[in-house]
Amino acid sequence: MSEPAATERGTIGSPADAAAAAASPTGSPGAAGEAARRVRRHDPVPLAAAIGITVAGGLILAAMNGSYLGLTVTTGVGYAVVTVGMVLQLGYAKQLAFSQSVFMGVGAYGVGVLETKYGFNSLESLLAVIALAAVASLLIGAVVTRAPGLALALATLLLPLFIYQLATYSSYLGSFSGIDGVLPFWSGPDYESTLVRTGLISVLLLGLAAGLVLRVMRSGVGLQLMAMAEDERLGESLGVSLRQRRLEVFVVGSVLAAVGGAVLASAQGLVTPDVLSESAQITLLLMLFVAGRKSVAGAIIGAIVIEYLTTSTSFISTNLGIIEGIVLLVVLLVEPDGVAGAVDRLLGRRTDRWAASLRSWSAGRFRAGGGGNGARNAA
Amino acid sequence: MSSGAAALEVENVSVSYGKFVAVESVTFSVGAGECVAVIGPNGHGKSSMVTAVAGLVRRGGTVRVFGQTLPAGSSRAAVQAGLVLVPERRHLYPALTTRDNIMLGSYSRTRRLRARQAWDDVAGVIDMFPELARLLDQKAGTLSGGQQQMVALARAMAAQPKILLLDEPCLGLAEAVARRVYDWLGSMTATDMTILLVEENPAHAVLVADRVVRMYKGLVERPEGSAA
Amino acid sequence: MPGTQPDDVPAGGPGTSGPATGTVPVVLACYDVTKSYGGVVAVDSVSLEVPRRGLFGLCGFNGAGKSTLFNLLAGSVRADSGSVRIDGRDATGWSAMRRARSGVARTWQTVRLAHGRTAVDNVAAACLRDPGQWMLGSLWKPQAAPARERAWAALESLGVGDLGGRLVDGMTLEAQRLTELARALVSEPTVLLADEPASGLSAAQRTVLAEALTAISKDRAVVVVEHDLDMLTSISEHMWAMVEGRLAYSGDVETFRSSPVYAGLRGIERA
Amino acid sequence: MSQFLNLLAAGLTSGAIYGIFGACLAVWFRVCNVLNLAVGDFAMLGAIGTARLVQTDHLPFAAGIVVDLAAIGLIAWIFDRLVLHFALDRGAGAHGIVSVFFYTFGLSLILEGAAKAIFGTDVYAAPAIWSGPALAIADFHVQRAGVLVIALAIVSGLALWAYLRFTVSGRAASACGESVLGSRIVGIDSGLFRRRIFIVTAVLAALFGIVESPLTGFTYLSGPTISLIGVVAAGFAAFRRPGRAVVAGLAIGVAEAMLGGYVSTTYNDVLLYAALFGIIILRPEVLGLSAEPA
Repeated sequence: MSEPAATERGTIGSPADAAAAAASPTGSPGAAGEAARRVRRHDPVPLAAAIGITVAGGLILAAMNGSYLGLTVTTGVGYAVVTVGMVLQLGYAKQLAFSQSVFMGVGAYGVGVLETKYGFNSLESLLAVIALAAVASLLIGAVVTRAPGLALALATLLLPLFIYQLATYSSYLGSFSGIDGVLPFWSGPDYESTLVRTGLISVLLLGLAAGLVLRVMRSGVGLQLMAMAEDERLGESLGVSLRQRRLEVFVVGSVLAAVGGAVLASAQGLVTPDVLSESAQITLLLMLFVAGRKSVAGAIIGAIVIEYLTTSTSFISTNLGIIEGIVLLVVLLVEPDGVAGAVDRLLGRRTDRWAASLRSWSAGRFRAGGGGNGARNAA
Repeated sequence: MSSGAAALEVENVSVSYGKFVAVESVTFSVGAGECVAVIGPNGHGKSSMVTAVAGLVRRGGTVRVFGQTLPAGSSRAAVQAGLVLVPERRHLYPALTTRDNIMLGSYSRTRRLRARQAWDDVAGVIDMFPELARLLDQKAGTLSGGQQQMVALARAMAAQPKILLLDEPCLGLAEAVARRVYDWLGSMTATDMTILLVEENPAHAVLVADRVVRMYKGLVERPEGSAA
Repeated sequence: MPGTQPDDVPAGGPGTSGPATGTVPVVLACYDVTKSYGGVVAVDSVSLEVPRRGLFGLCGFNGAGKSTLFNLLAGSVRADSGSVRIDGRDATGWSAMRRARSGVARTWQTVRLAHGRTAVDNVAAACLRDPGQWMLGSLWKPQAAPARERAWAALESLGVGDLGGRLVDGMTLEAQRLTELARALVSEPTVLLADEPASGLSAAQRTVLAEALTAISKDRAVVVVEHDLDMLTSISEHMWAMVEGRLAYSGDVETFRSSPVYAGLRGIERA
Repeated sequence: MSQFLNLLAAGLTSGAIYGIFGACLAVWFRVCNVLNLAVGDFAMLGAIGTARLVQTDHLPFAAGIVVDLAAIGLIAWIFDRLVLHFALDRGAGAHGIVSVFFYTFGLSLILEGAAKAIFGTDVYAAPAIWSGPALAIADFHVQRAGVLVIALAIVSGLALWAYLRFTVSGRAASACGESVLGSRIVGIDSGLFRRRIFIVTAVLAALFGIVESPLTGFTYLSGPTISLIGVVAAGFAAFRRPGRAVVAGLAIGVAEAMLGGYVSTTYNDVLLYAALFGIIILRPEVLGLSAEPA
């Protein structure tokens, strides 16, 4: 069966070959094909990432020795757990849900309430919060993920608005002042050591989160997510259960957001309604987009660096909005895959994005304006 | 067909997307009233060349219409000079009615404010495509592929072109519909319309073309004068 | 359209249209399916049966309802009335996902590939051994490596094994179409519904595609929608033709060539 | 009864604001498939800018309005030239669903940050255009500014609807959103339409901010919430129909007021948002987004 096609190989490659070969650092197609054909059975990346993050993060926090900077980094790690979940949810699966700040609040308020009102210890409360977030996101997700893309976005944009108000009205949740006295993950003899130990646990949680997300993205399920993110009807026709995958992605994103919230509360020792607010959601989105919405490493670095910049430098924290806005626009215009995309490009791992427009033109399929959504000129 | 003064002159036109050169340097001309077909395999720059001539993508080189040089990258100037493109895959406005789709063809020269009046100016176009008369109030997106192609042609005619550029007008059409398109094209060659036709299938092209230009790897391979 | 009364339809069975199946079992069938969009009837009580093996052509004018019929068969659109059977089971209420898992694969008129990914990843997405695996399960049984191996094999069987590691974005249209074909075949479907697979391809490329389609129809059913009647009639064993939402012809290729529907599609006036 | 009427008047006033923002969003989305999440911030700048020009810089009220609106038009123009032009005309940067939300989201952040830096965190209100006590008919009271807002909303909603419905220019604008290439081949400059309508809707939103501000006052943070309700109102009009967006906005406003009057003054917003959330999730078809693909 391969015989007839083999003789026609010349017509298959034709002119885009030149572009692909020029753009692709892997060199000649034949050699690249042979090399890539050796499918690796075991994927070491997720485990290596998990261990690497835990060890490197632990060493860094230990070196900071409970200083104010250490607190900032630990808080950043909390945000990073959330943004790592967002890489899977928004970046990879393209699920337009803006509910992460709400689940961050579930995590933070969850540990706060359980520890201050019901005497849970920090491990119990963390596990309880994970279970709570899983159940809550299953229930909410079962309803929410049925809605088509833009409706989901619209609905989840409203969610932070009224959950925030509910929290501020609720005396049970401490109204505007929130809940004080959240336990650290692992207390030590003094403040500094407590902070370092809590930081170590936080970094471990981040490592686990990153490993989990990488493992999912690089698995067969990840391939299914890739197909359905490109085109839901395509995914369906390949036997992907859209409902199941949407729900799973929503739950993973939400549970990681809750874990991140628990880290924040434990590091700071308190919860305020701010974690639930729109501005928290905005900060999360910035952390994700600036560093690269498809890159786990980018999301972690983005979260920690932005958290550091917003808390440590007075110039930036006073002019936060303008700077965030400008940075976001520059990133979107110049390098949509964020800093991680720029790094990839510098290292030559990314092909020229013009290859995409070339393909559109040569295949003559610039979007036929079906419905007009996203109808744009390919040039 | 007489090929007197050149209606369309294309000189050293090049198109690139980033590092990739889609059209290297193309030079040819089309005489007034002539019908020239550009043939060649897919992905060798035919569409890029013709969309560049129509001012839709950035290009290098010169395009002259009846001696007047067109500014690069301005489709509006091209339309006003009488150069109108019927693009591959038609690019209609699916949520607008057939009537509006055709009426907007006259956009660059209409001085009317109200859509109804602007329509009255171009209603005559429908005579050329009688099958569209009963579809005027239907949304263009709900039409069949063949009907959509007719709307695309009618929209181009509403612009009162002097030079018509057609990019793969029969792609994805049933054979009888393709025949209908080519019958219409044949009737247009009998007028003084200048036509530049991009066609992947040489058998179709020779039905109407006075002359064939072949593009290969972004270059015009060998301009040949073959009578149809 | 002259002479296309439903009476012209040679029926393969009572109330159905399909090749004289004999002992070959039917894998995919629809009975009296109807679908209308806002008053316009796209598919009008069409019945047909697809046997286990062979290549079957479906032709008709643009807007005759061919793509809608494919959507109804593959489950991406629900019929207003009528029933669909897959392997003898009633599949009328099945989702597109369930039909795909039951062996109905399809391609579309326009290329649908995940951008920025390699051909092999695109193909591998279609061939997980356990497509309904829970996301948690993918943590200890990731499935990706065996799926990629099958994807390489599928690409090689179509003679485009060297494309596997390349990004789909830079490929030619033909390479993209062959990647899509590999993706449709890699799940070992019992039926392949190919919607205008040759659209936009040159004559030489069509030949390659036609040979590939013929080869894969040796051990499964392949239904091809195509406007190129020369190509379609040369590779098909059986032809269906749709006119204005109805099945206007069902029969062998020779009879089709002399039928009024064929003349109409070719734009030939009948004597 | 009079309570009902008073609530209705209050609801229509805030609803008019939501509705007109929804209309501004819808008409622009129709042209370029981008949601203007900064529409509330333009209103905020209109109100605060005018208040500042009149109260601190002692400009005459009319001059203050003109200067302020001109400045806002200029901001919109600059944003379009610097960002949207490259993103949408030149094909640079992020594509697809990202461009629907995030460019204007960035603008919104910048405008809020700038307003905070320039005007501080105080509450501002522009002077009333039509000053005087509330109009009263028996027990029924309605603020003069409210009457102006409702009237202006209805007039501009009708104007936008008629523009799209009857004029060649309106059809051309719709064509841009349907197919950029399709509009360019007939000589429609899609970038020009996007820019013009962006500026017009920004200035319109600012005008509404000025007219409405005597009622509620504005701070630098007032923008996002109104934008969001505007997005929801536009959402109920499939993001494309300004006339329907005004109606949806009025309905949301009335619902909010009624919830506040008859159910709970504390939880009225919570209930409103929850109800909108429920409608969107449970009956997404009311949005008119999920049309069957052709």
